[in-house]
Amino acid sequence: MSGAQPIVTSAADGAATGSVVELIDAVALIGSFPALAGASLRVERGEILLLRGPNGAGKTSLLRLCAGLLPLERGSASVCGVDLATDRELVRAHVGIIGHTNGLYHDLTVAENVGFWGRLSGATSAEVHEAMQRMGLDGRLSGVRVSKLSAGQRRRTALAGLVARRAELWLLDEPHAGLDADGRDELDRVLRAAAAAGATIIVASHELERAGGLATRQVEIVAGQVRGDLR
Amino acid sequence: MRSGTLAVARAIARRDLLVEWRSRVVTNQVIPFAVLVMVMFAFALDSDAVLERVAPGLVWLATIFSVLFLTARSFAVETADGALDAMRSAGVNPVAIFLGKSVAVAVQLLVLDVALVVAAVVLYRADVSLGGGVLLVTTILVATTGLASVATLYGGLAAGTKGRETLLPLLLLPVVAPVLIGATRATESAFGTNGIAVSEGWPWLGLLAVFAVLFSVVGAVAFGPLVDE
Amino acid sequence: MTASTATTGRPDRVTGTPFTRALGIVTLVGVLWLSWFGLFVTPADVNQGESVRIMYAHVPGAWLAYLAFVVTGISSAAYLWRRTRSLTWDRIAGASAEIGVLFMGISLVTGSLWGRLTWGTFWTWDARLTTTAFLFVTYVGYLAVRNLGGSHHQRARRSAVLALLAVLEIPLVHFSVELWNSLHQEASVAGNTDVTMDGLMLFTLFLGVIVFTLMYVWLLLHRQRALALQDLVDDTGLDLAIAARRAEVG
Amino acid sequence: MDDLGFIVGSYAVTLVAVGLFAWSVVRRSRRLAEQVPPEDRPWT
Repeated sequence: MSGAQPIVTSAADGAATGSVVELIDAVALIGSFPALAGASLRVERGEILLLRGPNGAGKTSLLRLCAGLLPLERGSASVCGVDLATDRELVRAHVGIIGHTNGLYHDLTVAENVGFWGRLSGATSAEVHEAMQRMGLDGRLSGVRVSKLSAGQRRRTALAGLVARRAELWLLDEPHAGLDADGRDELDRVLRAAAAAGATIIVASHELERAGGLATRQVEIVAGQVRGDLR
Repeated sequence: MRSGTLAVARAIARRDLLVEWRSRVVTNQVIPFAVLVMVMFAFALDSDAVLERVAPGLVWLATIFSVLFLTARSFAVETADGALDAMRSAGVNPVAIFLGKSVAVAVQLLVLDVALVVAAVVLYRADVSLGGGVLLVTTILVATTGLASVATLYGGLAAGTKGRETLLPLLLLPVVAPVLIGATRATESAFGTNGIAVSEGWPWLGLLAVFAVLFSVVGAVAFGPLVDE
Repeated sequence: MTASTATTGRPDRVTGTPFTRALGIVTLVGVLWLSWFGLFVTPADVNQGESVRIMYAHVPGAWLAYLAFVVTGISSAAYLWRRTRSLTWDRIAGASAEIGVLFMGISLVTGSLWGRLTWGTFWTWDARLTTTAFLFVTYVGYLAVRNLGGSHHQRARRSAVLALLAVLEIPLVHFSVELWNSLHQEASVAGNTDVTMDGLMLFTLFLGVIVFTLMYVWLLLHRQRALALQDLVDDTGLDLAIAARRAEVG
Repeated sequence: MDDLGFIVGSYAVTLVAVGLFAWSVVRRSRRLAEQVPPEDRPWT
């Protein structure tokens, strides 16, 4: 599935090793506040990385930076082989982010939403169907409007959109929030399957007992810096 | 791997219209609002002769007020659950977003204009001949294209900001003055208001066409930098 | 914080330079000279009577407003062009637009006072007047967008694009208003006041343009400095904020 | 005479408006200048 993605290698940094994310001393601003104050992080393909840390530590900003939504103010950052300092827009094709919002159209059905996101990336209807199947959204749920769904079902719909878009790097902000126990188990299953299929996943969460079991590695983020990773 | 700009634009326009078809906000709220404005004009002006004379202007005034609501609605759908952010983070070409949303706004405006012209005929005794009808349809098509383009452009800029309800009219109303002028004059000839001949209306279409082409092209280029952070 | 000290020359808060100070003095002298000539020395006009005196303040003001918007357009283009990209251009554009709105607001007021005396009405739907009013609103909108926030370059890019859109919009609005106006010949009183000015009147008008240009340059320099200081204060704030954040980790 | 008020008024409006603007700009930049060391000020 990810074989179609060319891995752009740059001789200057460690991209040749296959790192999906490489941040060195990255600084990013929210307004004039340095939400990231020199964060360094390396993530390899297929990892499920858990970002831990208190509220306001910079978890969300790190995800938004990797998604190309937040400009890199200082330092260097490369995601999926794209240099964020110069080509921030290019990274977006490789990355899917689900933050506090799901990016759904509430008046449309599950199938229409997933289909729309699939169509944007040129996915066939078979691929869209497969994505919905993997999220357990085929059958009765597919024809229900998003406004009538539970929080967990919405989250799954958004995830199906990521699958349909064939995102390489998934950036998930508190994905377990608002899900019941069954929903959480299901989400974990889905994420493990996606990672097994070649996607790289970064999960920001402070529900450690839940997300900790899922993750292949954990790092802590404190005061806009990553602790316990490289350098 | 990524779809072409036009295909994406078509997907966006289709999705916008589907949202409207499902929610009926424009059908059930904006169009009644526009017609209500026409009725209120009748109360305020209180004279058949005056109404007949100013009917074309009122049609386009009501259209321009409604464009504000239509555009606000079009972007409220995108920002309600972060879909605009999601589209940007999905690397969707801003040109495609602009074209798709403009087309959807234009289609809804067309429906609105038909309702307003019917209202003018019924309420203000406007009269349309066959030749006038051709002129009227052309005017509506061209003026609507221009209006939808500028409205989408500035609507996108205002979408994420605080105070968007007041920012959009402030930015949009001065720009659409040429459309108000051109479309009103053309419609006057189509209605034969004050004995103006149909042939006198066609030159105004040149102005409307220049406006439409200019803002469609420039809007497609400027939308990205205006909306993106 | 101690605002009570009104001493202007304290070295730590000086924002003038010898050049702007000299320019300011020249401008002040020019304003006095212009007022004296405009109000007392020049004769009354044959057609307009005494009201022609308003013209010495109105015409240069309106002219400067247009010049200010031209400067905004040019510096916006300079910002957008990659090779000359600099926040200085953005600040010049913003400062100039602000001054332009000020001058345009003033000349709308003085113009309507003059119109009341000469035409007997504060406002007519003359093409130039109408375009000016639209222009005024357009740049008020531009200033509103400048204040939306975001990073410096975000602000700069957004407002530069908007300024270029305004440059595009103005001829279109003007052309359409003119077409519209040509239908209503009876309304255009403006074209008929064929003023034959004598030498002194012409000189005073010319003086007005020079004085207003000096005023504009002075205001532009100072406003631009204020904006630069604001951006600098934001940036130093950032350095401190990063250091403070890093220090949180023991 | 009516005219006199209008004529003097238009000069007064112009000068007062420009004066107020200039004053507010200078006051604002003085306050900002206190926070910026002299060598960093862009025009020096």
